[in-house]
Amino acid sequence: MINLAIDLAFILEKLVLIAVIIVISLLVALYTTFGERKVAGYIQDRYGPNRAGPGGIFQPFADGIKLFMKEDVIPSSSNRFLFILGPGIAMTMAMLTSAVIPWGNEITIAGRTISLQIADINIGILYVFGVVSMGVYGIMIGGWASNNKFSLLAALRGASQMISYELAMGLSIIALLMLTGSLSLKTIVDQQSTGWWNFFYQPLGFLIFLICAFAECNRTPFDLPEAESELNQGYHQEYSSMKLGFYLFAEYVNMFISSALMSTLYFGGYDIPFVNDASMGQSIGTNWLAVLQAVSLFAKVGFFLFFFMWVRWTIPRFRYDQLMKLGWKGLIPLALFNMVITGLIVLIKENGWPF
Amino acid sequence: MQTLTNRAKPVDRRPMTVLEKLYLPAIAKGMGITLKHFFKKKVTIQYPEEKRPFSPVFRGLHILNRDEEGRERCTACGLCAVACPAEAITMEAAERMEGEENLYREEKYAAKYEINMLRCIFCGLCEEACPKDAIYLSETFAPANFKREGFIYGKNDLLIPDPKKEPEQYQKALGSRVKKS
Amino acid sequence: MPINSYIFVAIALFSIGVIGVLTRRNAIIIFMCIELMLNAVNLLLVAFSKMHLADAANPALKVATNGADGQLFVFFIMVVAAAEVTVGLAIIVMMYRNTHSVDVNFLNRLKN
Amino acid sequence: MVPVLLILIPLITGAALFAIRQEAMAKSIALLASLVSLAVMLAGMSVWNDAAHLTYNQSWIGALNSRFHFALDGMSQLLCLLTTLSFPIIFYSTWNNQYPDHNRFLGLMLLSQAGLLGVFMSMDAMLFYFFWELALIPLYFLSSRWGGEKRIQVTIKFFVYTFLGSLFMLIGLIMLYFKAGGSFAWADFVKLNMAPREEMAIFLMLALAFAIKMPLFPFHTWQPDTYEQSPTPVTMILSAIMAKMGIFGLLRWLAPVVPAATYQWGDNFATLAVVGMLYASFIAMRQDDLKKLVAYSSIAHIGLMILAVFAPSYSGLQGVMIQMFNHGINILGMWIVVNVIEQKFGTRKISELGGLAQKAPVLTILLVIVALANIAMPLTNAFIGEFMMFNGVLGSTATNFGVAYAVAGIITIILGAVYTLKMIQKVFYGETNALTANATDISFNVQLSLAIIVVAILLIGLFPNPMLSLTSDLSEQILGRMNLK
Amino acid sequence: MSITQILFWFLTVMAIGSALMVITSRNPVYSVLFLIATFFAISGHYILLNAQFLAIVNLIVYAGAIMVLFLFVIMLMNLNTETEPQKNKWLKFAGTIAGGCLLLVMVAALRDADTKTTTALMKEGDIGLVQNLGKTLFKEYVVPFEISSVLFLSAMVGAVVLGKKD
Amino acid sequence: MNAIILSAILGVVLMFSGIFVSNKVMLKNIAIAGMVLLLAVNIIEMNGFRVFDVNTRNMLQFNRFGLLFNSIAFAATLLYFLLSARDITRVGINVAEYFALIFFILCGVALVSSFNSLLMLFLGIEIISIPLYILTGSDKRNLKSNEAALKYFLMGTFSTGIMLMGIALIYGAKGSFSLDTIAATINQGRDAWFYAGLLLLLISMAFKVSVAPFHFWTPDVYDGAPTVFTSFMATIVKAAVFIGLVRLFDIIFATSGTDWKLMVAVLTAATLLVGNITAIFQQSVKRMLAYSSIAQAGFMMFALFSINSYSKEGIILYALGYSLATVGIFAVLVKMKDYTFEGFNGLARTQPVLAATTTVFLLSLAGIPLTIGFFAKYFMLASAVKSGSHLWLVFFAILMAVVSVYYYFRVIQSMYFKEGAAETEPVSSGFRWLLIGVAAVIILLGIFPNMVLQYLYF
Repeated sequence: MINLAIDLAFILEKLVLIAVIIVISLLVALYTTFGERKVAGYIQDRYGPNRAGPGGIFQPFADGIKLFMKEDVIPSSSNRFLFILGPGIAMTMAMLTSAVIPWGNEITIAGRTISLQIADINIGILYVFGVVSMGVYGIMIGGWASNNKFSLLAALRGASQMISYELAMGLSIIALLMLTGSLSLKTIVDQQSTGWWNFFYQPLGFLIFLICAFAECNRTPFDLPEAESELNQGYHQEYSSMKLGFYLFAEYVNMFISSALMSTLYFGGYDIPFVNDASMGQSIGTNWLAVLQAVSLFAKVGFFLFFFMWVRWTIPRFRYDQLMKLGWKGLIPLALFNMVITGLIVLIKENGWPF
Repeated sequence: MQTLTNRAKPVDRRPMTVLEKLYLPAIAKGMGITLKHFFKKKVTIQYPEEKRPFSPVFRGLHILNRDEEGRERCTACGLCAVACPAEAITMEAAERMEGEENLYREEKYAAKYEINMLRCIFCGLCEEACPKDAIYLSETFAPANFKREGFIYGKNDLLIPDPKKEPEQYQKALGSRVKKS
Repeated sequence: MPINSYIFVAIALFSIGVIGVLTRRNAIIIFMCIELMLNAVNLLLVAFSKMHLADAANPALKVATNGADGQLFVFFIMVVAAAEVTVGLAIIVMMYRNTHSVDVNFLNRLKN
Repeated sequence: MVPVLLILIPLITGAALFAIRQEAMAKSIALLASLVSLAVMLAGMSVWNDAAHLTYNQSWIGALNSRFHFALDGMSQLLCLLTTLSFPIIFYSTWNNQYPDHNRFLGLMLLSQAGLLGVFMSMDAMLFYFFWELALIPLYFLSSRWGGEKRIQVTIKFFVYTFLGSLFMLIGLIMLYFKAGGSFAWADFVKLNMAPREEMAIFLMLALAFAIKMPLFPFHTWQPDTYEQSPTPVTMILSAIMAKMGIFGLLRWLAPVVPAATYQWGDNFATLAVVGMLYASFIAMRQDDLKKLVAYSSIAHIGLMILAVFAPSYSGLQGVMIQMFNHGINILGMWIVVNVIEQKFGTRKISELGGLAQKAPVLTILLVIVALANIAMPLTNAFIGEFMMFNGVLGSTATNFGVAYAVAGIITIILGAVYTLKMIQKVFYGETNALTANATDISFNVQLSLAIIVVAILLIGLFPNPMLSLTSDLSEQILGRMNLK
Repeated sequence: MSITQILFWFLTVMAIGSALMVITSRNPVYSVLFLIATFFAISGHYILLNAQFLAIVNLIVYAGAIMVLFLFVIMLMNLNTETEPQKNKWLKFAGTIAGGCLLLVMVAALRDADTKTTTALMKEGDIGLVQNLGKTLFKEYVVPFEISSVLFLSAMVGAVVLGKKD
Repeated sequence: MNAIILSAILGVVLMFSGIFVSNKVMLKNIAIAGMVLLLAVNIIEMNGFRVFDVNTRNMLQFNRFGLLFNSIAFAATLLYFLLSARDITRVGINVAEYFALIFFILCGVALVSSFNSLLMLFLGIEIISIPLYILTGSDKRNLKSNEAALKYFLMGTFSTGIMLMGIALIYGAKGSFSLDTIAATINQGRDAWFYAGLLLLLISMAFKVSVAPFHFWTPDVYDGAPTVFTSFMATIVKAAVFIGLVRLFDIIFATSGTDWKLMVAVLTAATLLVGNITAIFQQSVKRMLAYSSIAQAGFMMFALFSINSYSKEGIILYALGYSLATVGIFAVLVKMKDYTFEGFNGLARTQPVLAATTTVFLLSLAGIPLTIGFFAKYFMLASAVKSGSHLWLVFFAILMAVVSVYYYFRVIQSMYFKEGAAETEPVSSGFRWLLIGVAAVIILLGIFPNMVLQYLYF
């Protein structure tokens, strides 16, 4: 006798939320590819894709269809199972992170208060880290399973890069956590909506986090794993069709999530700037407020996405030793320093040192 | 050493200052540059809709010209083939038969006239060599084909439309470069 | 869940690790099996810690501990495991550089 | 005072000798040191003969309640006298021997002297054990370094045997220590009353150590080989003094400490002793090698003493005491002769020698006296001892087989006479051969040494009483502990 | 069967099954991947026991860092081809028997009658949360925490000593 | 606590001095100076003065026993540095790191000698083990060293796993890692878990101190490791783990009945048997010493077997004697060109001082009186006699001690009684004097062991 004593509506609500968020992140990712090309064009004094649909609006679908229609080649000497598993892991892990990000405050539908967050667990940030650290496997397995030394080298490079920068990222976050005192992203956002954004307390931490986010997403200037000029096409050299698409897509999903994370951690998340959210909610109703908040969040995310692209078309790629040097000798000490300083200040503040 | 252009900039080999080692100002500068370009006027020409004016000396694909009555000018004298440095031109001459006066201007004409566009270097020497103003380099460009044979243009590829029957297309094919005779 | 279930799971995992250590020849896999053993221990410790917490809730047993130290021990085990892995893999790589093999049965050169 | 001097003189001189490279100098110093210790010993027996001078008692290992406790009671005096007397004689009689690194040789000899003296004087079990080993180690090095062909195997066997024995003894002593409530003092040990089982265990462990040292059949297998392979001066120490350590152990640390077990196991050990005596005698008769012959004869004589200890009576014990001294001296004389022969002719084979009497009359005369003493002719010292022992064994109330033992003992004596005299006859009488044709008589140092021994033999043979009176207290005490008085 | 039990047995089967695959897989890369799966299952157990912190740390440390290093080494050593030579069959057999015996003996020994009713708290009890663990760690366990830094230092020095080229 | 903190700091100092100091002699001197400081600070703590007063929440407990052992371990390490530091600098290029690792090990030693919580035991053992794996493999080009490191590492971590299982079960039974709590609640329910845990803990510790039948890694590892580090490993580290084991036994086992005695006795006997019998057949002195260290471990097991005041004094003395002698022998061994017995032939002629001092060391190891080795063995045997049960073990130990004489004396025979010209590396006169000093200390302590033992009673 199975006793499923669970609120069915709760499950339903969460399922819907999950579906919505997945669809949104996929859509965003989809249009990020388009945006990337557009931004690249604009920065290079071009227009970018503008033929498919008005202003090129259907370009991502065209790309998608192209990827789907291409011949799906699995090299005969590759490890078939892992070859397929690799992009799957990459994609899954990219999607999983969105579970703990609060996309907006509560909305009320039919008397039920629904939080616009899939799971408000009290180890939110750690969860993010756990999932991010899993992301390495997608790259490694894919690169290794291709049975191609270039892929393998690129995969190992990518993996070591991600591991190295994860450290600095974690350390920079720790400084933030000292201030907030909570790992829950929701709490962090709530704190920011009443006070200053964390960016103003932690500018150095944010900078480190930003750089690490670039590295984690394998974005230029840290796109060593897919350095065309050195390693052919990087770890997904043997991939084609939608499996390649998954890898490319995962990158954009990662970008999206890390942008959302940065907004959440340092820029107030769904907090609408210069406005007292609570009083605004009373005037226009919480549902509308939630929508506005989501928009605000997406605006911030959009800015970061743009920033990602902007940097990509500005800064050239690192050499590998420079990359490692920056990570280990530059960022980690810096993050430690930041952490110590923050700890000191927190200590002084808690002990009521008058200044 | 005196530089020739005075634009050469000697490499600065001073050790970097702390600020420079941070790279952040340099990055910000670079970002500024790219952002500036973001808002610049785009130089792209939306090609099929919009075309760039050709230069007066542009040399495109060849055409075999006709006179104003629509007769072929070429007499198959072979001077163009001789002049061609790439040896891209071959021709076969033939005698004009009775009743073909409206087709060929003179008694002799080119029964076969082929230019291998893969060899042609578009130097225009054929044009200068032609005593009859029969061959011109037009403004047409970007030939495309799936096979190499397709690039060996025969007479029907080269001859321009009849000015009397299709005057508009004739003008279009003629382009702006042809000396108006 | 009854604590016995956890004990059995942990011991099963532990034994599988032991079997792996005894039967495999690849040094890396042996090492992995050792990690498996450590994880079995971790699971057991966490289960015990919650068991002690349950005991503490029962006033009849008069247990002073709340079980948090068990979970902290797990934390320390992870710390140590991480340190061990760095050293261990460094040794394995060093070995591989010299012999191009990680077969532990090559290790009987020392016998003579 | 006296004990400390007795130990420190050889110890320091011995250690110092390692630094003195000149051979003659080293020899002189060694001889001088041994003479000085003899003088101290004699002084201790005469002018300083009081408790304050003869005992030394200082704290040593506090954690173990073990003390530096030396005392020179009668038996100790006897044996220390033997030791201090023997060493100058050994040094002097082997004055002409040549060894590589002679100074170290002499140094180790002196170290072993210190060990031996310590053994005889210790009244603390831990101290006793210490010196027991200290006496052993230099001898190991001496034999291993300067011995014969097979020295390495033989000496390690010797060492392992004795070490095994001493470790058993150590366990026995540890058990006694705990029984005595955490004390190593002999005085505490002899007050103990233990359960028979415990006593038996301790008895067996201690007895094993002493049996190996003496040596008692069947633990004797190391002995002939070692005697043969060792350089003769070392053999002298081994047989003249070292073997007495075992008997001394029996008398000091075994019989008074675990009297009941000694009484109980006496017959068994006595039987072993008898078997060993007969066995050694028969083997000695067949020996061609002088050293081995003397070695086996030593086993036989020692066996007799063991017999007397395990079939105790007042007379027997007194006999043992005096015989320890006598045997030491006599066997020393024998060894000196063997050494002379070996040094002179480079061989020890009886069959290769002959007719020495013509060439070396002084040696012959002295040797004959020593040999007669060795076979216990009346008027010699050994007669006193052996007679008392036979008397004791026959009259012992501790055993039912006194007569049988005595008969066996007498057979041994007869056999001893046979092989000793045969040896003398073969070596000294008969025709000279190529080897002995050019022999000369012994040098002055050997003459003097042998003369001293002969004088001692005759002196004790005529006036044993001063010696006997030294040990009567102890004998009484042993018998008292065994309820045999 | 409650949902907790279902999850428990599911995770258990997953953990033990993957663990078995770890030792039976011939390809080391598969072993690593199955080990990761085992770690996931164990993390699941932690979550069931409401030890959230450990669950995530387990993922980050073991699955995210340690196993990546393993994969690294395996991939760099190119052990994907089946290079592990066959061990003596009897030895393998003996090893298995020994391990099985260990299992049996321990299960028999630990199947204590008086613990049959003892249970571990599921889904409740907040000692496993970061806050509480952190407080205990930095109050009660500060000394071992600091001492473990020595361990890391030595491991770091070791990696330098062993890894640096002469 | 002084020693723990200072040794960790010194390790870090050495680590950094590797960056700033390139002169090997200078590094050596820094290490020696640090060692002197460490020893001094520990002795200060023995006299009741704590430089660092840290509240350890009763996870560490500093009693005389542990502190005295620390002093001995540090003194032995100092000696080891003085004798062999130059050879350490020759192992490879990471000289400063080797010294740093040794200081880290000493931190672990200090932990193990004063733990009062199983967590601290675990950490201490690991802090000892991990640097040792590294030191074993520090001769990177040498295949033997590599293999030894790998073997040691796999065995070590395997035993760590077992140990953790044991600790987990003990925790399950008692709900605490504190030895005090465990000792206070012995025989209060869940015994099956507790005893299973203790058994596993014992097995793993047996692994670490190479007690038969868990010894099989020892000879290979000791043989394969660079000889200077073998010296450290076989002496100070081994003794330290034994001290830890004694603490554990003292607090837990001593109060939980005597059922385990037979088991420990069997382990002891097996260790003695395996170590001694196998040592006889070795051709290399280094391997012989490896097996002899197993045999010596067998003797140290007596301290566990008969846990009483005697055994605690004895294990201190044993640690001291064993460390001094073995450090000395290894210091000589490192100087030898040939590690076989034949390589020692005639050493007495070419290097009389080395031969003489080695003889003293060997005599001490064999437990001949007048050396501290005798008292070490004496205390072990006496403690077993005192405990009263399983006397057969004592006799067995005697037999084995006699067997050990055989192989120790083989070296002496080679040096003194056999012809040959043993070759050594050049030996400085300072080294000779130091060896003489060590030998003198061994003999001095062999005559007056009270000089050490008195520190236990204040």
